[in-house]
Amino acid sequence: MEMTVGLRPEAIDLGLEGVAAEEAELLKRNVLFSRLEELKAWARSNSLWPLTFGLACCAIEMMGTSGSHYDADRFGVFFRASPRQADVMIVSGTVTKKMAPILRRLYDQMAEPRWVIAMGSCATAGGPYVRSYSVVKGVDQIVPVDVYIPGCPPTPVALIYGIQKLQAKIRTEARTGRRVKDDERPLRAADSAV
Amino acid sequence: MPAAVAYTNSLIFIAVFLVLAVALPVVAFTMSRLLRPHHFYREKGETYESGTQPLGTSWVRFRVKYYLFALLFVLFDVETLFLYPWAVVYDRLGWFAVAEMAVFLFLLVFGLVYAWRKGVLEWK
Amino acid sequence: MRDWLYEPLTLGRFAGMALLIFGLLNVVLFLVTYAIYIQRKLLGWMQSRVGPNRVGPYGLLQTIADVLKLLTKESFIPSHVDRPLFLLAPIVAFAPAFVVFAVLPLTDRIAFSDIGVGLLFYIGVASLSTLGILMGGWASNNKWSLIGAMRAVAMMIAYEIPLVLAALGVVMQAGSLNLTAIVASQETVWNVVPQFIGFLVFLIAALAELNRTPFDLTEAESELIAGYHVEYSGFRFAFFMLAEYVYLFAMGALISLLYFGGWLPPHPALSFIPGGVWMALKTLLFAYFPFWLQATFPRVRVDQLMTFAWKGLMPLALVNIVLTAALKTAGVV
Amino acid sequence: MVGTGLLKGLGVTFKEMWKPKVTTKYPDEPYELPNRFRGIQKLYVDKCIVCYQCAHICPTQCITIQEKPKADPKQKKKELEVFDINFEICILCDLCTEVCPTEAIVMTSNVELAEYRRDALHKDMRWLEANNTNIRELNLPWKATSSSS
Amino acid sequence: MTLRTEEMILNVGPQHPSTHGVFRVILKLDGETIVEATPVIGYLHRGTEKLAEDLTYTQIIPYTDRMDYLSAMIGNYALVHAVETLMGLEIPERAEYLRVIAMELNRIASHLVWFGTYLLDIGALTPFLYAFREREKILTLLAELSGARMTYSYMRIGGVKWDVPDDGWLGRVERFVDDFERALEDFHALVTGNEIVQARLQGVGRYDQETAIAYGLTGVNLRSTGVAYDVRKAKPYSIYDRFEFEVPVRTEGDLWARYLLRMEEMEQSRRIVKQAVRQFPSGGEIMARMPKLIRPPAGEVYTSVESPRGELGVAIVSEGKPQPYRIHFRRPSFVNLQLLPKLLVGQNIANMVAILGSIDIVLGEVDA
Repeated sequence: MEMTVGLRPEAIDLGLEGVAAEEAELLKRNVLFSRLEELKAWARSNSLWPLTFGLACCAIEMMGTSGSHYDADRFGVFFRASPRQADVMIVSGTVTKKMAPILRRLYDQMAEPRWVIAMGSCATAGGPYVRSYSVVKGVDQIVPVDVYIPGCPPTPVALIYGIQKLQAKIRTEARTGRRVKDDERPLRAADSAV
Repeated sequence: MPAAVAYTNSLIFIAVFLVLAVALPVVAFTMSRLLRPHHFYREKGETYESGTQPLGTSWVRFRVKYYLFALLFVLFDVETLFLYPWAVVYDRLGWFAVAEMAVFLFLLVFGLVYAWRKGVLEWK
Repeated sequence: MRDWLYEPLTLGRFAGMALLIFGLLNVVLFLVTYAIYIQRKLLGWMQSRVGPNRVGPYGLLQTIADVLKLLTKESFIPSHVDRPLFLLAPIVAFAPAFVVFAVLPLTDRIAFSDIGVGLLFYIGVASLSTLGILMGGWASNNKWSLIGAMRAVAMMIAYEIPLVLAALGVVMQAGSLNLTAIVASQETVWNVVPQFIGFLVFLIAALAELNRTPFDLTEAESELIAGYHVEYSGFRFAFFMLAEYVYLFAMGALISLLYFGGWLPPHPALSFIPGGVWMALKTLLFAYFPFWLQATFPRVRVDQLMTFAWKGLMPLALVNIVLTAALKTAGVV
Repeated sequence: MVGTGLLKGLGVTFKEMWKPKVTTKYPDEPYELPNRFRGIQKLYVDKCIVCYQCAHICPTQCITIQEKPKADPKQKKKELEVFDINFEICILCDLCTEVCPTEAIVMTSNVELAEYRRDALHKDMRWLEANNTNIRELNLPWKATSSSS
Repeated sequence: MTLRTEEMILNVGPQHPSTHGVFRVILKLDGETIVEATPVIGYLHRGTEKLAEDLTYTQIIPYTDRMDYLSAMIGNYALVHAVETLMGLEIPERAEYLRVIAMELNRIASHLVWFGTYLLDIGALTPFLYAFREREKILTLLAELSGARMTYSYMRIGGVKWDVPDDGWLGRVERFVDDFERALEDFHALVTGNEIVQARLQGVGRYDQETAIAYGLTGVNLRSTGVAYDVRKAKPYSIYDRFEFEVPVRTEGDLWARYLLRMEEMEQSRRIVKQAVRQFPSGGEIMARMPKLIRPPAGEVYTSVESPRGELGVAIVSEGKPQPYRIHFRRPSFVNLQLLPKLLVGQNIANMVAILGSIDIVLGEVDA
């Protein structure tokens, strides 16, 4: 017997129950502004161009996601090889200590707005190599991560779900004007400068 | 003189095309500047080279391997341009022009064959 | 419209024409937006997938979202670039792409100019875009861009001459460089029949001029990351793409004017359909044809490209001229 | 003749254009995964005898188990106090469900687990117990035939 | 007259669409011609061998999945085969058939990824999608069997984890294998016959037999020079001696030979799977009688299997404990990669991409 996994896009849980009352008030006063922001968010969330950047096993599933069967192109996901033209970095695989500075540089070189998806347990926390001497235990030590997708490797279905969750996040942030996730780890000083 | 009028008018309209073609990017960039985020810092401006730090500059005396092709190109392009007026009035000219152009074409072909035999058309 | 060209210009007519040209610009932008959508759909279908289908009905708003995204995307200038050239390059690459539309008559009624050397104007102005690419590639101070730009120039010098020589056959046929006159000369038979060799040479050279597969070496993704526009982000990058797609339509229009009788119907019996429709159909056909090639072919290598152009297409184009001359002199066509 | 290969290739892509597409309708319709698929574990707290085998076999040591202090010293059965799976580093190798003698831990084929926070990937006992959809039917077919050891 | 030109140093990778992962080559370029190439590896070094010293043999199986992640089944088998050899185990026939079917399906899947990405490297988009479409069918079959799409952890020391799914799985395998023949025909029509592909591949990246042997190349990289060495034939393991299949060999030693060989290998794997399905035993165990804790006797063992990339060897030093004292993998990608700097000199960037693709490396395996 086949088992099925269901997903209704509206079922994506943002962990954002109820914006505080005064914030809602503030929002009302900035309707025009927020409408523009919502339009931007609509465009951005529907045109997420990931950086062609595969690290390990997960990269093959990431390629599979753009294959015929899953067709990431349906969502406007369209791989770009240059970080200057990419919107989202899908960290697909194990980040070693040798790779970490390169990953950071690539992230730095991306034009804003930019997002990061940590795909798979290696990128999330080191995964099977969590006790290895050469592996970074979680890519959030290097770049701010927006969505974590567990799995080893996550199936294309899980990645599509993750991408949808990122889209939901972008739209919600634009609508409510506040960050969906409080980033506990401070970014590098360079990020907050200018 | 309708022909002269048409010519002047055409040039004016081509100028309109040019103005619009330049104005579009200028307007678009200005609009984009108002809408897009600005957040520049030193690391962002680093030259991209597959994720690593660039080794050396790219403004070197780059070896343009096809400079001989380029020289040939200039030659042939000019010669081809000479063919155009001939082609336009081809019908109205007699055998003399045909023969004359045959000589010209022969020179062109001869040049190509010469370059070919000389090995200039090899990508080295 | 076309009549306005032959009478002294008044302010009203100038304003009307300027508005029309502005309209044409919008039409072209719209066509490009949907060309990208159709390209993605066609590629999808040929690759047994569905292509964009979630943004708007049937994914129709996909490219709109892309354009808006690029508009609101940061477009910064990297630190080590040559700033003036870097900023100027997208404009230089785009402007000629639109200016060439000035000499393309769209129907027997609609034309924006009527100059004797229309064809030469097109070929001359179109090759200016390579300058924009070279500027962008060199100014970026990036090795990938530099190689991409150098390849662009290599391609231009390889394919310009076959292109020009192939078009020469058409000029001989028509006895004019004026595109309207060239179309008029095809009343009885389209040029593609007597000029078949020339058409093939022209088509291949045009693909190379447009940087389409199998000649997409300048931005060969698997070799040069993104080629000459590696360092461009946001809307500046968008303008390079825009230029490329505008050329696609310009070249499509040119091919239909030169070889397929422009606005002439395939058979006089079909002349109840307006010429504009025929012209649009032919142009779209040739604008979308490269996408089919893109779905099928790999990329040639730069040395193969040069060899093919100089040793394959050049002699073929010369043969075409001699053949045309001989046939014309013999009075066959 | 030169060019026939090219034309043949064009034919292949052209024919493909008219064939039915293989693309899934996934976000609009549920995606079907095989019964054996390894998504995320489900825990039956009552069945667990706190033998620690799953925690020991786990290559990444992502399972944390603690037993309840016994209120009544005569009580034989051990009970779970804590059963956490650190799903950040779980590699879904399926070894834990394989060694479980009572099948207290089994796999489900739920894969839609993306989160905005890393912490949310720490799945505790309650979560794992509540995760009761798409549970694998058979856990170990060969256990019945060759469980001689 | 000579023009004075400068050499340019260009980093290809770690982020580059055609390095197939995090591989980096530092090229010294004169124009577009490569004067010198220095590969840099280690961007994916995860310390698998060191980690394995702390793990029991069963626990190492998931790590073999992640080394050569394109052919995890064969990685699984390489490990369990080594341990079984060390322990002198007899494996039930049914389990061996399941292993062979799984491995050969996985070999096809692995070659399909190579095929798709290779054509992507030389600029063709569509073969990639067709290849992944076919691969998806294999992954579904393997997921039905083992529960995972890529990292199967399917094999166990002494047998396999799962028996055949009882909903007609073998029939689906057979149907796939028959359909795949048509898919291969399509690939040949689309790619093999294409004159541009031929022009790109023929005569490029050539090396001779002596070089190949001297550099210790295995797999297709060796067979393209005329050496018919395939571990499945040379030192038959599992039940490969029961199947009829050929070891395709060519003598040109160029990219074209390697391309054709890989295409032919898919066909041969297809044949093996078909035979294995036909011969599949109707009953029997899938696990040998095993102690609860696997403690191979003290000693050393080296066994090798034919992975899609070449000879994948496993060397184990055991002290009679549940964990190995030392385990080493002879990773074919790593060995095959050694020839790269030599092959690249004098080529241009387009050829570099094609040559690197034809060696067919998996970075997880190169760096381990």
